[in-house]
Amino acid sequence: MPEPLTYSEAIREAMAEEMRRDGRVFLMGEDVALYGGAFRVTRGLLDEFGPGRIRNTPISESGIVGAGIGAALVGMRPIVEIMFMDFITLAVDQLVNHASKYRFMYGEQARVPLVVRAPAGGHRGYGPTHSQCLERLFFSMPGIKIAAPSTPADARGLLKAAIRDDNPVLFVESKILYPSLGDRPEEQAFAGKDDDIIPLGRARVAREGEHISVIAYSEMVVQAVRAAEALEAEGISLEVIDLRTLAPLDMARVLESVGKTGRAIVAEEGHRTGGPGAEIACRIVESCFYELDAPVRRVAAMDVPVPVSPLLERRVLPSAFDIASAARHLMNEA
Amino acid sequence: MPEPLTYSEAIREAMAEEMRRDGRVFLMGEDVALYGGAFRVTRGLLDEFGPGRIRNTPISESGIVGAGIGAALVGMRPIVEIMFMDFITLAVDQLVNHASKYRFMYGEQARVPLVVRAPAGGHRGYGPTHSQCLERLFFSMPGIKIAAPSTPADARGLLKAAIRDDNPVLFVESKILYPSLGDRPEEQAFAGKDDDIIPLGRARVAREGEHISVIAYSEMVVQAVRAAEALEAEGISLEVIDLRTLAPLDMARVLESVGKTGRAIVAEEGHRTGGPGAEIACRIVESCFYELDAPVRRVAAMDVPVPVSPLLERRVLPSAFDIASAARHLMNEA
Amino acid sequence: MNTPADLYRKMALIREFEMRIDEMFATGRIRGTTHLSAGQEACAVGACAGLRCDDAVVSNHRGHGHFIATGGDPGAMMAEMMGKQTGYSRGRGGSQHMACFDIGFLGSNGITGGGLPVAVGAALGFKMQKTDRIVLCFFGDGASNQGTFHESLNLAAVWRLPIIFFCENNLYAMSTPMHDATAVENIAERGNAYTIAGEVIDGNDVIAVRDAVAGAAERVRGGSGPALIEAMTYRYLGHSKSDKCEYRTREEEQRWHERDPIKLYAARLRESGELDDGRIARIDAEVKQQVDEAVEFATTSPDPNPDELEGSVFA
Amino acid sequence: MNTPADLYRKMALIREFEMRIDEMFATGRIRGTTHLSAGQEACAVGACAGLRCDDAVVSNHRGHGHFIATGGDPGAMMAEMMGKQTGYSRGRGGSQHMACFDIGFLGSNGITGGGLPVAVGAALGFKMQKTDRIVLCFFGDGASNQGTFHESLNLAAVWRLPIIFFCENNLYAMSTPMHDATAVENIAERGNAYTIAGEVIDGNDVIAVRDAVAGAAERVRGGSGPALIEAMTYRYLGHSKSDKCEYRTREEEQRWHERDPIKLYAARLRESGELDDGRIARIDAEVKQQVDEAVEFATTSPDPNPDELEGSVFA
Ligand SMILES: Cc1ncc(C[n+]2csc(CCOP(=O)(O)OP(=O)(O)O)c2C)c(N)n1
Ligand SMILES: Cc1ncc(C[n+]2csc(CCOP(=O)(O)OP(=O)(O)O)c2C)c(N)n1
Ligand SMILES: [Mg+2]
Ligand SMILES: [Mg+2]
Repeated sequence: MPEPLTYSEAIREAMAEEMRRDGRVFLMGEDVALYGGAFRVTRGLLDEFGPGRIRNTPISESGIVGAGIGAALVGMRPIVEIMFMDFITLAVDQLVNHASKYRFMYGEQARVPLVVRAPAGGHRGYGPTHSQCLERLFFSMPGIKIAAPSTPADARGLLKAAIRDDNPVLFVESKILYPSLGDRPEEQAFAGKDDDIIPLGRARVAREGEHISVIAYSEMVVQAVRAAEALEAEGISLEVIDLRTLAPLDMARVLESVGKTGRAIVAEEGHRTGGPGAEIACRIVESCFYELDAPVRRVAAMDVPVPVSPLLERRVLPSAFDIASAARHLMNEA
Repeated sequence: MPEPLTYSEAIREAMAEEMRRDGRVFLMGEDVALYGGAFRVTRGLLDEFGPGRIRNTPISESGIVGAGIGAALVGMRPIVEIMFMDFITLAVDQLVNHASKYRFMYGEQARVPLVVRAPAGGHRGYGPTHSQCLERLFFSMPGIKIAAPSTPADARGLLKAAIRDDNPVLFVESKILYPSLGDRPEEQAFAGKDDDIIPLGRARVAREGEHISVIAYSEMVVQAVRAAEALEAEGISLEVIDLRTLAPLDMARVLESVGKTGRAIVAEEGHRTGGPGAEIACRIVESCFYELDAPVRRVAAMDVPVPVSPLLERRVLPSAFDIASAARHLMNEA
Repeated sequence: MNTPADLYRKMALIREFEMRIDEMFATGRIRGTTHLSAGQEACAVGACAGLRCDDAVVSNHRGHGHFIATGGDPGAMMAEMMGKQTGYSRGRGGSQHMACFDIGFLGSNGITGGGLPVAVGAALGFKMQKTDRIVLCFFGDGASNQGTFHESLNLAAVWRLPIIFFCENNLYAMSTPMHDATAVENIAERGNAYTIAGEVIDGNDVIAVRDAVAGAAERVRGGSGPALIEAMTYRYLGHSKSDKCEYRTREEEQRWHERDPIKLYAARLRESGELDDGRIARIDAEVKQQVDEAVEFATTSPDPNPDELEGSVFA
Repeated sequence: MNTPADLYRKMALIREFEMRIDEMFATGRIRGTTHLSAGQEACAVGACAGLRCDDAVVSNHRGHGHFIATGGDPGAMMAEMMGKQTGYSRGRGGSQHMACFDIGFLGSNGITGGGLPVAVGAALGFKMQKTDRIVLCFFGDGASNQGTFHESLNLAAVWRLPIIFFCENNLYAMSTPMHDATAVENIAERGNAYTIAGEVIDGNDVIAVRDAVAGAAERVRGGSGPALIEAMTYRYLGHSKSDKCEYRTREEEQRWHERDPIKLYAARLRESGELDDGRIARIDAEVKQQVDEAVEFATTSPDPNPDELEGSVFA
């Protein structure tokens, strides 16, 4: 029986396998080589692939994302690591005005098979500039796909799909999931199973339930499942939908679940205002207004930066507890 | 009787008056001095205030926004012009990780009285990198106020409020409104009326109506009023709410109107997915679920970049026509 | 092929194309905005003549000349300017956003300085693919103040990439005289900050440009790492269509017109006997006709179909 | 005041503070992450000693030393590290985000290179206010590859702003040796790209640093425009708490420890007779006590009140 991989190992393994399979795939980023990146996700890749394909870069986020675009345009399949997702703010122009637009704006001539990997989220006491969920900056821009796995198996399968995709893909990694093995067998990842690709754009049911659909992605899926377990005893049954990708967004799967339960909670780790959760909640209401038993509730971070103090950070960031309270409120409504 | 000012003159006048009133206020940006900026909004200010306070800058968007922050920290009140809002992508780090966070993250010691002015929107055939509405990049980030006037009077009054505000304010200017005089007397602006300040965070009723509330900002307010006029003959009465500022967001005013009409359309010029419209629609549903006669409808741009061809651009961008169709649909529902 | 007649013809074609667009904007036949390169033809044509035809070119907002010099078709360009289906970008990109990947023209670009890191990435790709193709990236004096300039030159130098950074220094960025915004005598000197040798050349002398680029290309192709060339030139028209050029003097403009790149080259060719007046007049007429045909092609081309927009964002 | 004893004391205090934090992280009393400046004390203390007390300092992610040298209170700093209400940022900013505007410490900053344009803006403010205050901005060798470095130096030079760009070149950016990522021999040379005179100094000699900064400050205050100083130094500990320093050799570390800035200065003071062993030991003990008290203050300080978060984003 092979050893299961952690979320972080699953990401590394996905890169290694794709690099073995396809000579056009390579990785660049700050300190990704010997050091293995700030979270050691890429550790060891240098040994196998050498400095030509595992490239340490200067601290130049816009330069390296731009270079990824250029390399992609001439037929390479670059993976760019942004050390913390917070620093992607420096590469917004390259992603919003270049990568995401080239195909459309050059009349569908261009292909930009670029993957940008970025560790997101809080809970580690890193403070305001090292704890953000910034997928929202790209979610509202056409032309960039976004994957945000919550399990090792999905991390591996979605990253492989992202690398094989001919479009720019933002790959959101959850910092606090890095050491996770996944809680259930189907969430586990193993090395070398080349067929375990998970297509971008297909949500999964992380847990079946009856009363309320909880729609989540990345680490909030874990929180949602935890809330579901806790509420079982109270007779409240949550169905947890793991979106897996925010773009494409698998609304069909979401609506199917909400059609069944008649109630929905959308959970995200980012700030409440203007996040993907607002869009998803909005679309649920647009499609299921007359079937909904109660308004859609959102669980999200407070609209303040993420503070360093554990006490404050816990207050700001959403958790299983908040999902459970939202669920209880929903059951009492209507 | 004094001559009314255009939207663009109202902006210039607001800057001039504030600069006369307060020696700490100054303007910097690319070609803002002699040339007057790409849209000639700042034309003439150099003559009165000289090159020390009307500063041409190098083409360095992140540098100049960052410099605005630093100047603000030591007691100045800078206005930075970004030539087209599309280029604000280059200054996202300075706005998201610095300007918007300093006050909170330095324990409320800092004040960052910075105004960033940026012309937004399409309809001029400028194409994908010169036509965007990117307030969404900041709307979902705590710590930055956003004003987006739709009339000369509001442009003047809100800009003056923004300049006097002790926080970073993104001031969204509508390119196609620059030559506008405002359609009604109360929308007109005149020079030198120092008391016409419009506080940030207060929506206004642009047109009263009974059946449907249309919530809009910037140029979409004009489109909404146009739709309202067209629908009058059909016996459909729209109430148009001009948000004026997206942050703070005057939900009280919005909910009051929706409480009265029972139906809402949220209209924005940016792409449908993930824009401020989703948040506003979401909040309406969260607050008025049981009072709504039908789901909230959104009118927005298609989820593709803004093309150059007039034919294509018209298809992509939303208009009075789309608001009117949405309104007709809404009246037929439920 | 880059015979003297070819070089002359390409410069004349660019001039004719640009002046025609200027006219069409003035008469409302094209809308939006555009940045014309009349006066800078020797940069575009000389630079591309110094490259091999499988090399790649990255352009900027003032890119019509670069595109024509790389081999772009004036008809499809004009169609793009007019927002037609037959345009290079199917009417979506317009003047500032055209590309033809088949001929190695990796795109013009509305973001000042935005093309630089993309060009670096293309050069990285070529190097990793173990080809000996190189990239030439056009940018302006104003763009050299963007952070991307710095990051790009540093990256290219650290990785010894096969790229020529080609600065068209036309003395102004929009209305801003170079030295009001750029704290260095010549952009070429900025190469020293990355151990890249910089070179200042006469950007109105097509042969000087070609030779400088050809020399740099040889070194770069041989693995020397990046090169930086600064070509001194001048744009004749306003920055964009709405510009009256109040920030510069008519005398300065006059001085540069006296060194018109096309006239200079024509004079040289006459002197050397390579082209005579008759031949030059014939080329001028042919070029005019080519632009007439481009306009005709664009005018009679179908409009794009708005129904095709949906689903065209992703490959 | 910057008597020899003061300079020694500040360096010793920074060292003690940093080593204590290292220990507290190891034992789990502080969480999150931190970047310690042990080994670089002469840069922080020397640089601040060359300034006037109404000048401003902008720091980076490795900012504890800069803050202490500017006059930061170790108690409030330690409280911030521990996320307490009495911390400079009320427990919100932590190690990387502290400021004290009252003493002109405009903030440490988690974004590499992010402080540079902010510092330029402060200098612009000072100039427009017609004061003769100046700004000193600390940044690392790695930060010099960010686009903001370029834009900031250019802006400061074009506008002749009163600012000293102070690079602590500790040879590495995280695990990356400077020359693997930076295509220039010395960062100071990069000043030439902006007509800013650059100067390389011994960053482990507190007097050399002070004198260089004092000299630059005089010129800058007099209106000469910006200065760029590159101080060669070394960090003793890992980049951040999780770093085992596999990318550098123990021999290299050893060589730098032999040039320890505090020991070097102590030796010099002993030699000149300015401080004797007893006095030095006393200072060391006082400094240790000061850090003990800081820890005590922080430990006994109240936690911040989460209810105060709402509404604290805007002034
Ligand atoms: C990021 C960005 N900032 C500003 C502009 C507006 N703009 C377009 S061209 C230009 C001047 C560019 O000057 P230069 O690089 O010298 O090229 P030139 O126009 O002289 O050919 C400016 C400011 C832009 N398109 N993109
Ligand atoms: C924009 C950004 N990119 C990357 C990082 C991660 N990071 C923090 S410090 C650092 C190295 C900085 O090196 P240098 O400027 O030499 O300073 P030093 O750490 O050596 O003092 C890196 C890559 C960051 N904090 N911000
Ligand atoms: Mg120029
Ligand atoms: Mg360093």
